[in-house]
Amino acid sequence: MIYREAGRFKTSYASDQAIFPIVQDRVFVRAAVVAAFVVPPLVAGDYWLQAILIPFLIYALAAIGLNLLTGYAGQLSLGTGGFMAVGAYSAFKLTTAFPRLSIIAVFLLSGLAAAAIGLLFGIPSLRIKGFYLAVATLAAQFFLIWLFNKVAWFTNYASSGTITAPDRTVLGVTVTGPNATAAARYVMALAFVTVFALVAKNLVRGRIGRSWMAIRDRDIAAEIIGVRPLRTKLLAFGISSFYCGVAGAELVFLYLGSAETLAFDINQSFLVLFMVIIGGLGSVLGSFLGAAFIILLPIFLTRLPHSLGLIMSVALQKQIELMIFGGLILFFLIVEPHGLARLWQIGKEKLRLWPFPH
Amino acid sequence: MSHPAPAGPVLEVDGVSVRFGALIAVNQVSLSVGRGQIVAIIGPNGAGKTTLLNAVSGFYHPYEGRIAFEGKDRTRLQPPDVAALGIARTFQNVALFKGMSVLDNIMTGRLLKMRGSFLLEALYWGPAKRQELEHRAFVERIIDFLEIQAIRKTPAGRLPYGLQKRVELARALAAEPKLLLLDEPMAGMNVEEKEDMCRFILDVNHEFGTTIALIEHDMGVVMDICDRVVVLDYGRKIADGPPAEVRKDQAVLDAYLGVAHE
Amino acid sequence: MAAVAKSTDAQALDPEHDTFPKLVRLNARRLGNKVAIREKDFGIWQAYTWSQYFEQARLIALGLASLGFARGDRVAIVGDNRPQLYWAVMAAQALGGVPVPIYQDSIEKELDYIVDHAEVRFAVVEDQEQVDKLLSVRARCRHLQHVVYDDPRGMRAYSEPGLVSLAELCELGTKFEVGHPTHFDDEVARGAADDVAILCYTSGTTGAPKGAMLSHRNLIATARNAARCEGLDQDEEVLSYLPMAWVGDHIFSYAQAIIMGFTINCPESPVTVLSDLKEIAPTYFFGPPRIWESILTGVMIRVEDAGRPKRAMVHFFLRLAQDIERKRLGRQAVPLWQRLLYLLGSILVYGPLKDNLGFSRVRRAYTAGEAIGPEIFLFFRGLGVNVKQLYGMTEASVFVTIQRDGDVRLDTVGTPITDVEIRISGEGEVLFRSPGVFQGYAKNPEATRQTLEDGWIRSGDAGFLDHDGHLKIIDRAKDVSRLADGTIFAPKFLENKLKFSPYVREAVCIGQGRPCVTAFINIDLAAVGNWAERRNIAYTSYADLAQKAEVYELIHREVERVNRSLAEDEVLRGAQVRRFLILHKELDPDDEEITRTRKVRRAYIAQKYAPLIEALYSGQDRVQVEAKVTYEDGRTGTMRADVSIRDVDVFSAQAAR
Amino acid sequence: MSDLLYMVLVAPFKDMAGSPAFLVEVLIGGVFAGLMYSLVALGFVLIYKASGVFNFAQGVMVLFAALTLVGLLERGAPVVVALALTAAVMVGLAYAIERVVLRPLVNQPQIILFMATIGLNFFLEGFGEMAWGANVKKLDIGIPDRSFIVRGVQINELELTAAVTAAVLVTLLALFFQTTRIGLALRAVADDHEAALSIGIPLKTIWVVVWSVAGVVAIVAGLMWGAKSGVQFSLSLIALKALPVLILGGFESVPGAIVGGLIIGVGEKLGEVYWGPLVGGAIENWFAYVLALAFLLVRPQGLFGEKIIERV
Repeated sequence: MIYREAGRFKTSYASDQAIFPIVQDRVFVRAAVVAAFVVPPLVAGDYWLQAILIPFLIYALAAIGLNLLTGYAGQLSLGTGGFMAVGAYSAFKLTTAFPRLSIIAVFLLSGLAAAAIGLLFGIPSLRIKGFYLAVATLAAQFFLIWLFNKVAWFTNYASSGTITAPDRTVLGVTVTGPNATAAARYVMALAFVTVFALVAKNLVRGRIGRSWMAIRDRDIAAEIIGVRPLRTKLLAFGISSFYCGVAGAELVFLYLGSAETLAFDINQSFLVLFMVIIGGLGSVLGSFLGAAFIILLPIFLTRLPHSLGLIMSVALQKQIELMIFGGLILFFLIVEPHGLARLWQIGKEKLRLWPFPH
Repeated sequence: MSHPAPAGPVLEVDGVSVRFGALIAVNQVSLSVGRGQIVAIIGPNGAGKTTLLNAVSGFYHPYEGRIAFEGKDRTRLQPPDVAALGIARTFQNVALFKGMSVLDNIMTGRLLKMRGSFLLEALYWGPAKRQELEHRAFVERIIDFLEIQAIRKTPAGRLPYGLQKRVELARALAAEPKLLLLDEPMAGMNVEEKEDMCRFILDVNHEFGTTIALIEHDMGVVMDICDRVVVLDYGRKIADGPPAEVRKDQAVLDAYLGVAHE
Repeated sequence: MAAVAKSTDAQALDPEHDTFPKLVRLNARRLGNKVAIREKDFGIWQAYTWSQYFEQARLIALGLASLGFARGDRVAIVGDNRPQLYWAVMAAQALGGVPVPIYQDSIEKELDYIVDHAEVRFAVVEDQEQVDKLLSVRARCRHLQHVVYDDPRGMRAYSEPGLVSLAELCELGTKFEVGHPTHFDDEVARGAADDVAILCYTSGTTGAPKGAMLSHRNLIATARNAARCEGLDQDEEVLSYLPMAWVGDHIFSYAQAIIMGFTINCPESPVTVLSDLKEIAPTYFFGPPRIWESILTGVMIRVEDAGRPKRAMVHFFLRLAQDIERKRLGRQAVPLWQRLLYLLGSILVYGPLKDNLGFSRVRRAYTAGEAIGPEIFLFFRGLGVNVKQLYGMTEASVFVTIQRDGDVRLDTVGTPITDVEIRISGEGEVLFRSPGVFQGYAKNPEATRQTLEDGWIRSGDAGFLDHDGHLKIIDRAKDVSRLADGTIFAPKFLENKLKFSPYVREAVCIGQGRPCVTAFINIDLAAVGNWAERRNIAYTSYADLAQKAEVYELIHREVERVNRSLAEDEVLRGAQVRRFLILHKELDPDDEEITRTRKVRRAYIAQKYAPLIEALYSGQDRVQVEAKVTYEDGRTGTMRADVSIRDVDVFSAQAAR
Repeated sequence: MSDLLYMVLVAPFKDMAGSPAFLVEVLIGGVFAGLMYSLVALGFVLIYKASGVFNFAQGVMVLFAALTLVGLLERGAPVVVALALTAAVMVGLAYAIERVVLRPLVNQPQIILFMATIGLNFFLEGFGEMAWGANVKKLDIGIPDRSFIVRGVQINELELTAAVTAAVLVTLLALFFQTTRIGLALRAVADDHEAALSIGIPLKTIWVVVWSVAGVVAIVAGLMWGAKSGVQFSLSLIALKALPVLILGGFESVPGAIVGGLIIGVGEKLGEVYWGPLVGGAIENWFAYVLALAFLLVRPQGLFGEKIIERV
């Protein structure tokens, strides 16, 4: 209904292969990105930035990472929390060992560290598939968490076993540590997720994305076409872990401020996986939608009884939250197993074809 | 499209046997496919035709015998290496990537021709972008060739069967193969679709000089378009020659009559 | 009765720009970098500028010259709309040759006839399919020597002499130019306004095709006059999807495009026309009624799949739009609430719908060729697509009359364009005279004489000019007859009016030499069946349904509606339907009652159903009939039925209002 | 360096040889733990085999069963009645899951069903705790947690009972599969849904039955674990411990689940006791996984899986 596509013909492959080939989409996305950089820092309160927007952006990044691996390359992973931990601990070690290193470089290097570990744990994917692989990635999850817990070197021998984000600046603005404003951390997180969402889009629409999807859809046919499975899967593991690593570093440096290994336990892996599934497998947009859903749902559930005027014990509320959370997940899977991105897609198609149904 | 290549057969299969446990699916089969030929492999169900193709693709490895491509032994190569030599194929039960569009499916056929530069690809910039667009242009020529313009953006999984087969052929052609293996390219098609497919196969052979080995049940098609016919039965080769001769061969008649009354 | 619109520079053409090649050369200079042709090829719209257009055509011309092309040679052009084929048209003209576009789906017999009759020496064709046809034609026609093909696909094995690809031809041209640097310019300079520019074969309903010769002057003057009348400019976008062999495409995609310098767009393939239409969103569009009809049908089918509320909403707004448009065309006031609703409808339905169809940019669109159903016409106009009727003929370089903006009517074909004179002969036939009047039929003086009389063309259509100077076409002249009292009776016109009702599938009107008009009706089984179901009327078969009193009532109303509209028409007022019956069986090509293309075989029906006709004129209200029917498997049988007859009121002009 | 090699490769074996009775105790402990893993893994295998669902909620089902049992016992129900009621609850649960979760998601990709079971996991966790309370509860079904010594080896009576019960259960299951019609159908359904239908048992029934059986297995597992370490939330985490068993034994193999469980149980105990101290202990969380993974790299089809011949 809103879309007006008649007369917008493509005269080059470049415009036909653009990320957003439809003008309205392009305009909307650009405006949305600009608005995201400008509006919330000016308008949103600290609670919104700190409790909702910053974690949303960080988890969106992690979800994109997992989506590349699971949604595009078809390799189910439950080790996300572990890879995020690698990023977080690498960032901590790097900032303390090289205090003058730019925080941006620290994040990127942490991502690389996570990528290296991801590659290592991706090796079994050559031999095993599906749930066997998923279970194998749990090994990464448990082993890595155990490692960071046990080896005091990772926490610089802190007696509390926690890692803490020091103050670091970008262009003279403090973006991490206790003195950074929520707005600065928000912009930092947004900048990262914007760039890496774009990178993800670029990867999946090109050579690499196609080889991932080929492996996902028909691994044998892909091999016979010339896709080398190990190389392709490992690349997916590496890139995915890079994203998760950066997200892990951000989680500590931009959101929590300090953390123990508990912040990266198996539940974290499930949380990100939920985001990917609820958002939509094989969709970058879906990663954002899924992250928003999973971040907002508990907040909503926590506030619901209060706003309804119900008073209940903390334990009871927690239990009810769990039930509703689980129930809603089931509900969503049943209503739209392909996730929010598919709903979005269907809605968009409807608008494009309106008044025709298809 | 192809460089001047050495003389002699493109593909030589020499005494190849493939077995699964106790079952010998292909039993000491030898055959050779000459450059530019269209060779049909026929035989009753379970004769080992697909298995033989799989062995050529590198998907199964023979436990005895030798497979040579353009004179070089390649018996033990893995499928991606076989593909890199210039052998492409289609599958008996269409093996398209269902989650991808027709265009992307065919683009996967170009993967071997594309060079990786990860960082540039991440930025979709410079040579990486150029490479994408160049290969798109090439793929569009194949889309044009196979007359599938109207469906290029359709998800492959949503296409009717006949078109899926055509897209699969397009994907194989995108690799610019020297040898094209077609596993029942016309199975399940109606007469019109079959005629189209025959025309495409002949055109590929004529236009690009591609050597083609195909498995086909429709004897009319085989007689029409093939230079040579190889007949398998119970994993063994029972005949090999021009279609007109093979047609009269007693062993072939027996094998076919045997199954005709099943 | 005559209407004349005269311009001052009627026949004068600047000798520097009096042929199409000269005009293209002018465009290449003036609009060198402006896009002349787009073609969707390999997935994207590939553009060619006017300088490329000229250069390509020049190379093709030189190539043809190198093959020994002589002035006056005929060049067959066969294929889908492709830039290369348009260039070939110009190339032939540049050398003083005559392009002969031929329908790409012609069977060999037709191709044979035209190639032989036009004495075609060269052929420029699209692909292998056409090459095959022409090669087999060449085996029989002694004139045809060279076949040039554009698409080399599948041509590798061909080694016939005189067969050359377009690319090779251009190479030959480049080489030829070295020895003859001024050949092209010389030949173009030799061209004159009155040279034959194109030979258009029209498929007559009877006899062999006739080749209408149109000169550069015919085409340039007419195309320019029409463009001026309609205010075309150089930014128009046109979708060239109609066959090149049809004169309309030649005018819209070639003559007017060159004269105005606008852009034409060639679709990717015949199956992608509709999506290409959407992508291009032309500003200037032409479609015969069947195209409009099929687009409308497509819309309705797709809307039917929508959920009930949406479907109801869409239908509501479409009805509203048609209602408003009907009022507008009838110069009636549109109430404010309707106008407000229309605004809402623009957001909800009309805008998106136009966009989806590719009509959001169209400024003028035309329908011609035959009568368009008023519902179809109102539907598109209601959406805001400025579709208008025009009247034209191959022999007139198309344009005779056009409905002007702000003066569109349902039942006329508009007023004459600049320099066209119209008069109505004593027999009621439409005659006209214009700069576009053709040079005659090639090698057919007899037919030329029959059509062309003192510079006037006999259109073969019966019609009249109403008091606003609008031309109204009634029927083919030979089908028009008179009732016993001398009143004009146009059966096909009446039948078409009846068939505009969704419930009427076929109608046969009788009246020649009779005191009044009567009609046989065939109901539309699907539509009436549906109607009956909604009213819980049970029926077993077509024959059963056809004789239901309720159905008679329904059809009665439809016939009355037709009568009412006839009453408004001063000429045809006297030929209203007095009595009708609903036939007990559907008219069927298998029973030879209608042709395969669903044209009524009047004489056969009159003979076969003589008793029914007698009953219609004898005042009975019931008649028994026995009819032979042919079943699908070829067996025949007889069916007996009782058929009712109904009287219908006729209306006076006042009553109609 | 050589010190390290010595500590890894020599010292643990010297320790073993030095105190065989202790080694036997460790092994018995391992076998016991392994049987417990096997019980949980069995639940997984049953469901995976019959419905292709990777049931992540198996661990919570164990917790839920134990919570229900304890809750009933606390309210004064006799042991037998409580067991029967719990079984009824588990069957009801299976029925509900089939209706609410499986049926609407039939024909969806496995990963979706997998995610659904995680949703189920959350739901049951919340529901169980809300219904029966979240405190750590003592589960006492009258088996004394006593030890006796045979030839210098300390044996725990509770562990022994558990081991015997597990063995009996496994035998019963095996019989169930081999001899009953439903059992046959179950085996058929694992291979081919249509074939199963042709036996004349509707798929829905099969699912209800199999989830019920998995529920009953969960009761036994909950009973044993609960008696040993109390009924609390962490009980649901034993599911995670059962996963390596699955990779080792294969998702569809009942004997695989048992043997895999024993290997993991024993391997884990040995690792923890003899090598654990080298790396600071608490390796039980991941050791089983690494063990299973290492094994898989050698034999991708698992312990009892057949070499898969892939078709194209």
